Amino acid sequence: MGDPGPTGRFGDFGGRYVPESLMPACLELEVAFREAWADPEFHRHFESILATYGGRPTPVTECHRLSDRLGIRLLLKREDLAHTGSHKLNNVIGQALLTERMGKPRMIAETGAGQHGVASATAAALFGLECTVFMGEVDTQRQALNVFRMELLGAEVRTVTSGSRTLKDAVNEALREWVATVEDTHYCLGSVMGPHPFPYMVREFQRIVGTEARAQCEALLGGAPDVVVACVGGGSNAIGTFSGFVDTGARLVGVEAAGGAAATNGVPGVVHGMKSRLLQDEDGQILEALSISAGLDSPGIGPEHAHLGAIGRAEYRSATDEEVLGAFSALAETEGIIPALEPAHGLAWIIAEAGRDIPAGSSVLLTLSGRGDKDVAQVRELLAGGR
Amino acid sequence: MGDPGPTGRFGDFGGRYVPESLMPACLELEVAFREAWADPEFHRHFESILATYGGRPTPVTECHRLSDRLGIRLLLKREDLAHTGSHKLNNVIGQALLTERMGKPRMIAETGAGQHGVASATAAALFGLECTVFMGEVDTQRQALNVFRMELLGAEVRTVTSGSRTLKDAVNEALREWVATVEDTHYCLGSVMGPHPFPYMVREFQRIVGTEARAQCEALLGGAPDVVVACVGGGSNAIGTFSGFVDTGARLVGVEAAGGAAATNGVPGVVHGMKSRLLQDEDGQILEALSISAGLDSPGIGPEHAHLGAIGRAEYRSATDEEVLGAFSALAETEGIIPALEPAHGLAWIIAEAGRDIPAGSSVLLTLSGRGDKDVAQVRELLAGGR
Amino acid sequence: MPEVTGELGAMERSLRARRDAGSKLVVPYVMAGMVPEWIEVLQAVASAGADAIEVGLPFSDPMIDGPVIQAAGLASLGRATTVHGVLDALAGAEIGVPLVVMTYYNLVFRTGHRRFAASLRESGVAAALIPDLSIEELDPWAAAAAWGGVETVLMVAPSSPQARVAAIVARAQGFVYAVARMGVTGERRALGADALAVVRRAREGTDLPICVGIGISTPEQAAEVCEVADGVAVGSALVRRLLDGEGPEGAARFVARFREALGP
Amino acid sequence: MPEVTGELGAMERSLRARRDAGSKLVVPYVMAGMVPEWIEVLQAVASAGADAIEVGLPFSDPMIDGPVIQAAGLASLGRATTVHGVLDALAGAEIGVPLVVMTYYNLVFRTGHRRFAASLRESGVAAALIPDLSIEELDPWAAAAAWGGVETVLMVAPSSPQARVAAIVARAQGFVYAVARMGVTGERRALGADALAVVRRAREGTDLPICVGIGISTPEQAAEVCEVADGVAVGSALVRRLLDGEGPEGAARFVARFREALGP
Ligand SMILES: Cc1ncc(COP(=O)(O)O)c(C=O)c1O
Ligand SMILES: Cc1ncc(COP(=O)(O)O)c(C=O)c1O
Repeated sequence: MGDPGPTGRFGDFGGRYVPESLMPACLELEVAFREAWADPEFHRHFESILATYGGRPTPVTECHRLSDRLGIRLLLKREDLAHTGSHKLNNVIGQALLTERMGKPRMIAETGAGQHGVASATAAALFGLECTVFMGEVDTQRQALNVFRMELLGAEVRTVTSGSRTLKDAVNEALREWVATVEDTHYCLGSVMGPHPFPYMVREFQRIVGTEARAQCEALLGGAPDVVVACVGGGSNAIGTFSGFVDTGARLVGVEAAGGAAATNGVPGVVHGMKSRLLQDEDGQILEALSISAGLDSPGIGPEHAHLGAIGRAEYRSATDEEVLGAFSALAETEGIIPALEPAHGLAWIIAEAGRDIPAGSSVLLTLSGRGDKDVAQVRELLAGGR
Repeated sequence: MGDPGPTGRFGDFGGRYVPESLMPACLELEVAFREAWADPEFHRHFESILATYGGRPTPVTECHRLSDRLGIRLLLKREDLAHTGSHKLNNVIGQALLTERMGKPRMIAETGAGQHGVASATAAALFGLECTVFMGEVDTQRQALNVFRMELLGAEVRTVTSGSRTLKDAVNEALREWVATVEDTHYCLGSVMGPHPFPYMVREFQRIVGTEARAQCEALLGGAPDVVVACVGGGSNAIGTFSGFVDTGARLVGVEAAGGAAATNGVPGVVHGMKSRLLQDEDGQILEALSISAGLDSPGIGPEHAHLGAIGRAEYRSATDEEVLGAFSALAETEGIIPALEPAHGLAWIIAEAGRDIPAGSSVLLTLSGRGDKDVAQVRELLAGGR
Repeated sequence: MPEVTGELGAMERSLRARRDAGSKLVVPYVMAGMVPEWIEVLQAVASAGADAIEVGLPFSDPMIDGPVIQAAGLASLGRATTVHGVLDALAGAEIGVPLVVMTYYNLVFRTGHRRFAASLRESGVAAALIPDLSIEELDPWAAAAAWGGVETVLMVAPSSPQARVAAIVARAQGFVYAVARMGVTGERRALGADALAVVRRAREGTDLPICVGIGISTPEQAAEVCEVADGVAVGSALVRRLLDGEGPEGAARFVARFREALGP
Repeated sequence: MPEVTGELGAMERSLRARRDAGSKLVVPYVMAGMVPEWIEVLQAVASAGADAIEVGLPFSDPMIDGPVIQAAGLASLGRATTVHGVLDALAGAEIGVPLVVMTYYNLVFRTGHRRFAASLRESGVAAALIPDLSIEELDPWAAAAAWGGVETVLMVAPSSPQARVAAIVARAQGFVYAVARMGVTGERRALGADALAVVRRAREGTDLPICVGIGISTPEQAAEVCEVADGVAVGSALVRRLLDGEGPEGAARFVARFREALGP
């Protein structure tokens, strides 16, 4: 997957739709990122932190018992084992390094359930940067423990009371803060979303997931798997994974929450600085996504996913809350791995389609983008409520 | 650290103090373990699961910012990055493999806060074993989420209502259950405690921590660190760590909770099948340990620690709850790592003694035995209460 | 359908004429649909001396707006305001001064560039200001606007390097919107240090009227900035009064104070 | 200090004599200190036909005890029972049958092997049963017990291989405690399948009296097992009645039913 060029285009999607106040910052960031990414020393530093601090490479685990049950060969790329419990670390380490390189003493970030906020606060602590995390009021109440976690890590959590008071508004508020503080502040965006160069830059920082997985699959399978699956919120773990397999014959499948399936139900539009597929009404007002998984409740997908879907290189599917709870329990019971609800969407699709859309005997790689500890309390309530 | 022989003696400590009903099981287990441990295929299988499933090797992280602050060179052995979030996984994978090898379809385990219970349930799920976890009633109430976690993993959690209804009684109850079901059940004990061969076997399964760390220190420091520190509840992460450095000049320091300092305040005695240092009254009644860290609330230490202390090869220190909370926050703020409260004890001692009992400029390795996610809610309450 | 015109737009002609006659421009902002009598507000504001009016089309995700304008947008959406409804209402009303629709790009994109331009024109709206549409992404809209005879107001910011300022003002129509400070819309106690500098920098590349906006809250601030600028855009300070229920008369009184401070 | 004796202990002599005379042995268990009148319970139980009595010394971590005995131990510790207090009380009382103290090794170890043995002897206790002391770990206590003239009762279990059974019974004194089933103390509806087998296996290596314990709850079970065994130890079933408040008389009535079922 290539360079989207100076305008940040992935086919019809991407671009830079921000107020003039932010344009210089986006341009400056692009220059800084391109310089850094061309610098072997930056790569060395990035990879060394991910190894000695973040726990990379993460293993690929073969699921023997669940594979038997499904009649396929299921492999998991274990991002749940990365420090802070998800692939989000790759991105924040990259952006924190860049922040330091740009000489900015402060990072801001948006967060929904708190994963990216905790990861950002973590990276900021590691680099001694100031950090402010924007979080919708609804989410600070639902995820009070993550608020405390970020505070422990030395970050300030700012409650967002505008709009729907959830992730989408946290992004808006972070962008607004960035406008006001761009001089000394980097906006550490959490997925392959937003204005160029974010979708490109975050993909490059997440590429390590796919690069590792490709080599690991080579060793295990002697080649690429038949199907490569990842969940899609904004799409960073998916794009990172896909980037390792886009030049193989593997089917690439992104799985969204049925209640927030922007790739399937969205139409082209512009929000948060990018052109992509968005959930919106007739007028162009952005709709809220709603599922059991806060990390997938994004009204849009990253522009490169919109492009990969448009050209048919990747397919996008969705899973219902009920299917996801089933997959969550199945992986815990058969493999001793409690997944985050987000990648449980990918697993739910695999379980539903094994022997159907996924022919029996196929090898399937799923990126397990995060661990489920954060979700256990919620699932407990959901299952208790369902009984 | 050597083989404690057929009687399981570490100097004056260790042994096998169990009812006759259990003696044959202990003897059988010793034979099975010795055979397995002499079998390269078993080692290969053990190490391969820990690598591809458990995320080993875990990295050693150099703490740049905290080191600067303390005037020492601080390294962390990152067991927090192992699957399920602590070193406990090493032991349960070893014992589950052994259970399978002995042809037993079922494992039982005791747990306090739930770490070893979750790890045991995890290993049981992975191997398709039945699993029952004994947990004191006080603990099942304090740690309801971990109870649910174990149930998600397919384990049965049995509430222990005897005695103080905490860890100590969960061990008794697990031993009682083992007496009744020894035919088809393995008791997967959670630390280097209990009757021979447990202290020996669990040490061998945890030895991987020290072996890895030794090689990693060699690469980073060109030799062993000046001081090697680990927290001591039963002592499994400490003994695993020490085993990699016992033949070097490194000081070995085990740090207990001040409210449960069996190595310092304990006197020789016999409980849970072993002779060791125990917290007990004049009559020999066992006392409960009490600290903020459930994982260290053991009234005794593993017999090998009692021995290492007696011969002066290791030193045992303690940290107060207050020091521990300070260390917990310090690591989060300076390095972006939220430690479990257990290893925060080790860090608390390091912070207190850097530049004093630990000379400035010393290199210090701390085994970060687990991550703090499990403790965040408790710390939040403690800090809120303290304000 | 109107003809494509290469000439100056109606708003620009009008504002240039006022400016060239020595007047300072007052451009109030009103969020369409935020109160039931919003059309009356526009009329009252026009009568009170506005030279043009920014009409906000509410958007769910108003990136550059501060709390006051956000609240007005939310109120408007809560009253089921649609693009169509707003433009229909404007088509049926006589306001008396040029109107510039201020909204975010997705509403334009979703409607379709040409359809949107045509609808503005049909409703008698002279111009559009789309803050999240930078010059890099401007072409599709600019083409449709030219085709539809709609002027496009562009913003310059304190952070814009001089080369960008030059490129922006070269494409701006109607007037140049000079952003007074880095940050979102909202009232401020004092004028930012950047406000005058950004006007001076814009002036180097254009003889278009230059209005300063973002944070202009009082007639005194307006007077101060108009020592360099040609006029002011007044948003949050006015919208807050409308949210507080001051109605068309209150809005008119407030705009009149600016008119007074800046001269006739 | 008593002299070291190589001869048969007093309890063993007494139990052998009863067994050799064709009687079956009844050995009730009472937790010391569990009720204020526990000494009276011992006396009542002795009068009701017990041949010896197990006196439990409560321990905080009673590994092999089921819920009933655990509760009695907890009750006793709650009443501040100490090793010293129990032995002093026994020293001052006349029970009438041999006593065997049942406790866990830590109380012995903590007190000191010789001191513990001497204290037992001084209190008139004939023997000790320490379930968590396997023959592998027995030597230090065995030496002290021999020195103090205290007999050591040992257990054989259904899981013990024949070689272990032989080694155990060879060192046992007083009687052999044959564990009726794998599991902890507590009442059971039916006798375990293992009970008779373990007695038979023990019999091969010794002519000591063999009493079956763990789960003997009714006189009927006692009678059944005594077709092979020489007697029974009755613990939880009796202790539960004491916990229920039945007192010395109730305890005596209960033991009398066993005496009756097994003959004089
Ligand atoms: C574990 C996990 N997976 C996936 C996502 C979705 O993000 P993305 O689609 O960018 O990978 C999140 C977001 O919080 C997450 O926490
Ligand atoms: C993270 C962690 N560290 C340490 C311990 C103490 O165990 P040990 O002393 O056996 O390492 C525990 C026990 O639960 C634990 O969870």
